[in-house]
Amino acid sequence: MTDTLLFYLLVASFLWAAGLHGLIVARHVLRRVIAVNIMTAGVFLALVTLAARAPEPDPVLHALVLTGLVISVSATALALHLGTAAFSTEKPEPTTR
Amino acid sequence: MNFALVSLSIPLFTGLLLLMIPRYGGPWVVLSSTLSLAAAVASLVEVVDSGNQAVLLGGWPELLAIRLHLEPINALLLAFTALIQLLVSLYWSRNCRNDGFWALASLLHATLAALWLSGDLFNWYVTLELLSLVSVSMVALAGKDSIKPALNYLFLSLLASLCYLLGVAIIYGRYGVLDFQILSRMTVGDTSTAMAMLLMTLGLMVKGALWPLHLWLPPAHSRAPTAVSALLSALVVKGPLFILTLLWTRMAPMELTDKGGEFLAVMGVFALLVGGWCSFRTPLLKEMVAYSTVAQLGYVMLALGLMLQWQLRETLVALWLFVLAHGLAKTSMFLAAGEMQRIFGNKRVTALRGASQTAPVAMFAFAVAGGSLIGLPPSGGFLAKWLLLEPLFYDLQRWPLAFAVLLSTLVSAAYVFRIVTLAFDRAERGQAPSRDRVSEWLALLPALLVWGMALVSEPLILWLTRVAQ
Amino acid sequence: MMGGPWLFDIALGVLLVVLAIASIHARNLYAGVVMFISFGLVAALTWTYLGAPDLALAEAAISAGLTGVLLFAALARIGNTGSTPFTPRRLPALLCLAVAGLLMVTLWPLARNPSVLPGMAMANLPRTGVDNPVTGVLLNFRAWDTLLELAVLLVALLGSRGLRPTPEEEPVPWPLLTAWSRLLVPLLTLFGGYLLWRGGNWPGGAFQAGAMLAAGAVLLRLNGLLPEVAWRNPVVRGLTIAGLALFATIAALTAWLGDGWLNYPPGTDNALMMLIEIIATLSIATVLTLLVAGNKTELEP
Amino acid sequence: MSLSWTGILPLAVVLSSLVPGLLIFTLREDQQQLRTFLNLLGAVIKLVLVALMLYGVSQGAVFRFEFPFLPEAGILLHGDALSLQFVSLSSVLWLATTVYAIGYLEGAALKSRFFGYFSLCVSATVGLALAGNLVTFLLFYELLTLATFPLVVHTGTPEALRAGRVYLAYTLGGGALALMGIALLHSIGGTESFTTGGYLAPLMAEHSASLMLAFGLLVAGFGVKAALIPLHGWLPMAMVAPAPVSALLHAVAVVKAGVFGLVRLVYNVYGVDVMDALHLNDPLLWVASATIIYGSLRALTQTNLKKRLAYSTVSQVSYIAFGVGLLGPLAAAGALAHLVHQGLMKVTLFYCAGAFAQTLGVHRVQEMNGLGKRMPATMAAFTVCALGMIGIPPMAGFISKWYLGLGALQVNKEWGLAVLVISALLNAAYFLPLIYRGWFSAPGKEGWPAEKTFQTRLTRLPESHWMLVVPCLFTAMLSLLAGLFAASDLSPLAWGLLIVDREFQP
Amino acid sequence: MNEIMVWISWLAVMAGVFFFVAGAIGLARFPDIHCRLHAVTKADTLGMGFLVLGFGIRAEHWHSAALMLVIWLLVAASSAVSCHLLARYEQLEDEQ
Repeated sequence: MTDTLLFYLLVASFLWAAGLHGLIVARHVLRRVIAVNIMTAGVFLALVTLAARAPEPDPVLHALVLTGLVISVSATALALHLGTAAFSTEKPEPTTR
Repeated sequence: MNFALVSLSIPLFTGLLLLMIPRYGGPWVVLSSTLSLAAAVASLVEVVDSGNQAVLLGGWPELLAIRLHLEPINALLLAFTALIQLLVSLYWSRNCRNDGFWALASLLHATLAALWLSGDLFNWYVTLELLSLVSVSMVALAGKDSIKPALNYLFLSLLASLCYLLGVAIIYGRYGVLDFQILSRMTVGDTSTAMAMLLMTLGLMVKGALWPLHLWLPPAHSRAPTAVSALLSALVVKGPLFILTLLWTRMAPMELTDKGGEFLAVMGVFALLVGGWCSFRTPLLKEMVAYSTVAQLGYVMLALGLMLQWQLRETLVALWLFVLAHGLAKTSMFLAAGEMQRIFGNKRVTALRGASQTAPVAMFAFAVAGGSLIGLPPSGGFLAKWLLLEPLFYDLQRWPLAFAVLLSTLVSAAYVFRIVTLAFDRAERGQAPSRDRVSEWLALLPALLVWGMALVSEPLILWLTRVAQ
Repeated sequence: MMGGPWLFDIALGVLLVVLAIASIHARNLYAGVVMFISFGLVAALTWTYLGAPDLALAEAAISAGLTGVLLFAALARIGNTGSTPFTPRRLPALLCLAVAGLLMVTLWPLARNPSVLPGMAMANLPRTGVDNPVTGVLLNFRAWDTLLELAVLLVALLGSRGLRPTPEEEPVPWPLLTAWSRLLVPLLTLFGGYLLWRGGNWPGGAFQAGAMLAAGAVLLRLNGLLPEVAWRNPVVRGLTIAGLALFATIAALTAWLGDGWLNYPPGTDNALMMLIEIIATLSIATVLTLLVAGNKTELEP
Repeated sequence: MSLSWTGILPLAVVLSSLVPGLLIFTLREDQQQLRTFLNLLGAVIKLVLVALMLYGVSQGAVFRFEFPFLPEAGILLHGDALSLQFVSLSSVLWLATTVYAIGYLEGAALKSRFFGYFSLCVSATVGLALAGNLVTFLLFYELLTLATFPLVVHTGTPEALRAGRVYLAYTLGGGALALMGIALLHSIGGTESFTTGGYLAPLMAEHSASLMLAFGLLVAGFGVKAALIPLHGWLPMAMVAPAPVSALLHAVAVVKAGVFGLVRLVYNVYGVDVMDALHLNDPLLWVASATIIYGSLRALTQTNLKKRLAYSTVSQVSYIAFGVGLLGPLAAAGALAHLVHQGLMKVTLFYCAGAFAQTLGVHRVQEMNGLGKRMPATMAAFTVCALGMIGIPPMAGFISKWYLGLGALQVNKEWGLAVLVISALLNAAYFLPLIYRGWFSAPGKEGWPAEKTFQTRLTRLPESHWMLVVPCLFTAMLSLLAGLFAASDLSPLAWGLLIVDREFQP
Repeated sequence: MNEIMVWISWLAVMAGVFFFVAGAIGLARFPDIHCRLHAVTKADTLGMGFLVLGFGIRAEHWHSAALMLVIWLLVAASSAVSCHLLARYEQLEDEQ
């Protein structure tokens, strides 16, 4: 039973590292947002795997991951809006004011 | 404990109210921060009389519920946050152009209050994330040229939060507990705890802009609106530092504290010197003030590092004094810099030529705040530096650290007086710019407070020594 | 429940990693976004497999669904041109592999010792008046986290709303899509309500239901069927802050009248929680709609 | 914090110049009369208070003002004999310089700012003099730097700014070193108040290394303001400031503060026998002698009058350090007397230099030909004090050099006497040509570079503005009297001997 | 009785898998967008139908079978609409 958990922990570490690598190396906003989300998914996979250690999965960890999920979506939304605003500043923006 | 939570919920409700009625933001926030300050002071008095307090939210058993706990230091930080919020909103209500600021400022205040009170590792993750999002939104208020630094700030703080969250996951995996008070009795120095502490420390260092991971701070703080950069430098940067201090002084197992202490002390020294040097070199005024934040945080890191290595009470007291003195001094410096930048309409430092005639009070505020950053007696900065120096001299092998503090004093003197000397230049007489005398005096107020700390210095230091463990 | 054959695990694991790397390093951004959405769906599958149905629902609805829509909206505005694939340098890749290895070393011993909290959570569940343990934790044991989380959502909206609005043309309605959305949205709303209602006892809850409703609203908005969802309109503003305001007022009232912060009085906790859930769902739905399809051309108030 | 009048008086002395200073800051430029009134009022009140304190001390009253600042190191103002000597010197000269400055800055701009910082600087000097322990001393030492910096850069010209930057670099560096030294002493032995004979004797046993390091730091810290050899660079550059600033600050307040710090350090912190045991006085002696010789040599080559006077200050101030370094009673008396004498004489020389510059535009030594005829009174004062500096009897300078020589012989350091003689010759070498040009050579054909005539409402003034001439004569007369009546019990010498008796009696 | 049911469900599942694989190969191999759309929509929906049939038989309670049926109808409708959308988008692209 524990070796499937080990495998998922390994996958979680890989996801976290891939996200870290993407976030550091990528320059485009969208790629960095995707990388952040991959990293988040990695941490959540680790958390859920830890929750699945007992036959009855640990509800506290599930609640933590749910909270983390909502936080990550709001951070992503803000990052994307900032990204689009940053991009529109490069092109001559037809100022409406 | 109720007073502390009242001090938290007042800005929260004000923020929500301001979202519904966006007009008259300034007066509302001034009123709310005054009430919050009163509540915080009441909680401070209460906690000093009747000792530490804790409340299990929702009445659930100990391990399960989130426990908010109140110690004199937390109550002091609560009052400090409310005070800085009051000072900045007094200044900003006179020349604020963007109504979105007020709601975010109140939410920022509420988040910081939640951070000071919380004692739960995951709850800290949520408050840190909320803090970053509020700060990024406020930096982005300044319009076009502040969006790229805000974006960079957001990505780096997301990276930091994920490092921190992974650390929390490992700690929970290893001990099954999230409350740091209980953890302080359970931690053992094995590899996973070491890795968790490393990850959490790296995350908090990025969020707190401590030296090697501070690159997001100068562009973000210098391009943000004046009041925002003041709030960010004085308060937001201190949140992660508070958590870092609690983690290392209370929760870290004995084996790790020595290594951690050395690491932090060395980073502190580098922060002082490199931050000071960058601050001395940069041509932009607000960027110079931002770099000086990075430098002054070096003192806090140095104090924390020494505290971990020698377990001396004075260094912890020096740490909290640095936090308070730097907060007040930096608020005044940023407000003065912003005021002068508005008057001269130019971001560069050279625009301040002859500022001591055209904007004397703002320049005086800048110089007085700079005096406290350098640590000239009898300012708050001097008190903190004095307490930091004492243990350094207990035995003479520690002279390199004393030499580093000496060097950092000279570097900070260099970058403060570079501006002050420019101000006395009477070369050309520009047209008399429009001066707002009242807001200049408001910018001076925090600086006078930090020098006023001398009047109450001995009782403050004795109380802090008794209280900080 | 967990003993599935190892082939399925390996397939899932490899799929996850490959999709992750592909979505970051894809040649053009459009392919990257599509692969990220499929990554989200596979992750949802993994959560179900690891025994977390609540999370699977949330992952599919929020992280795969709404984040995907957000990415597509951003891609539409930024345009695919900016997707310069960067040269994958060796050093960071090796560095990150080392980090992965290091993480593995530390996570490896953790796989065995289960923690004590789940037992306590189960023991205290009856007193919460809710059967689904995850909702119990979310709304009772760690209610403070949920309150702050609603604040995070609200702040993300405030932040993105404060930016200079980027000009964006009105969506042109298209007959087949409008017809289909007229059919789909009622079903979505029904399903959202159902999720919300069953949240108490089975997997479901405020966030998943909110995401459903938001998806419905976005669909209508894209087809022009829904009038412009504007921040100026006080009802919309009221809705966005309703969730956080209600939760905070309840917290304050429980402290003032009851016997402690967020300590629901014994009789009424079920009703209170249901009230919080409903208002939170509406609030989350409004916030997510504004985030995804908020009208960008309006000026700040 | 005793609230009896003996507690309040020291504080009142410090505040008597601080409060008018802060008020002056708020005045507009054109409120001339009010500003002058406030200035003079402050000066007079301070003189009265100091006189009251002198009377009190002679009747045996103890003046202590205590205020908690740092744990076990509070702010302490303590009026003993040594501090009163320096306080009385400062307050007398502040009155004279205020009158002089009002005359000097007749048409200048930013007078409110100037007089504001001027009063802050004097209150810092007086506070420093009355300081009862090292922490208070450091507090006023740093405030002195902050108060004097705006005066040095007052003219706002690029050279003034460069001089200001150099001044800050030196003084803030010195302040930081002093902070280190005081923190070191505080951490090993705590900060006690200045006691005759020093309070570090018990620490000698196990902390000798730290004591030596602390002494080195503190001498370097105070040496910056006392213009000892490697740290004197800022003094000549700071001459670019207006004349009253150079007069009061660089001849009395700032420079004397540094030397006064050394005196306190040697006599009231370490004490004579600790200094002897750790052989700390020899390096101080060598540095002081080197400064004396070097200062005089550099003064020879200076063509600018104020620069020459500045280098002469560098060497003259080191006489006091030299006397203190000798550790003998007679030398100590000579040093303390020289503290006052040098102040009186040097201030007069700067007044005259300022008067020449303001009235005739004379800055360089070559332009001084025939000054005796054009401005006889000022030139006479200049000559009297120049002879005093050389050490010709019956001037005050001779008295202090005489006692320094005796002191050197008393502790049988004959080479000390040699140093004094060489420096007297060098002084003569750079002062006598000035006197000769002034009296005996005819003025240049093309007349004075920038002649200005002053007239009050009634008559056309013969020489120059009366406010410039009267202070010169007043201080010249004072230095003459200090020399002539050295034996009487009111003279600075008598005062020095009184302090030394208390310090050295077994 | 359930012996035959098990066989039928296995047959249905195998057919479903077959159609999915066919759809995937079609997606990979067909030259232009329209053929690929054709392959994906038709084959996958049919494959899905067979799978639902196969699992419906094996399900213990009719609720889950009904649920799977509804899911299948939804997938069929949404793939039809999206295929139409993609095709129309492609047509707009060609016109420019």
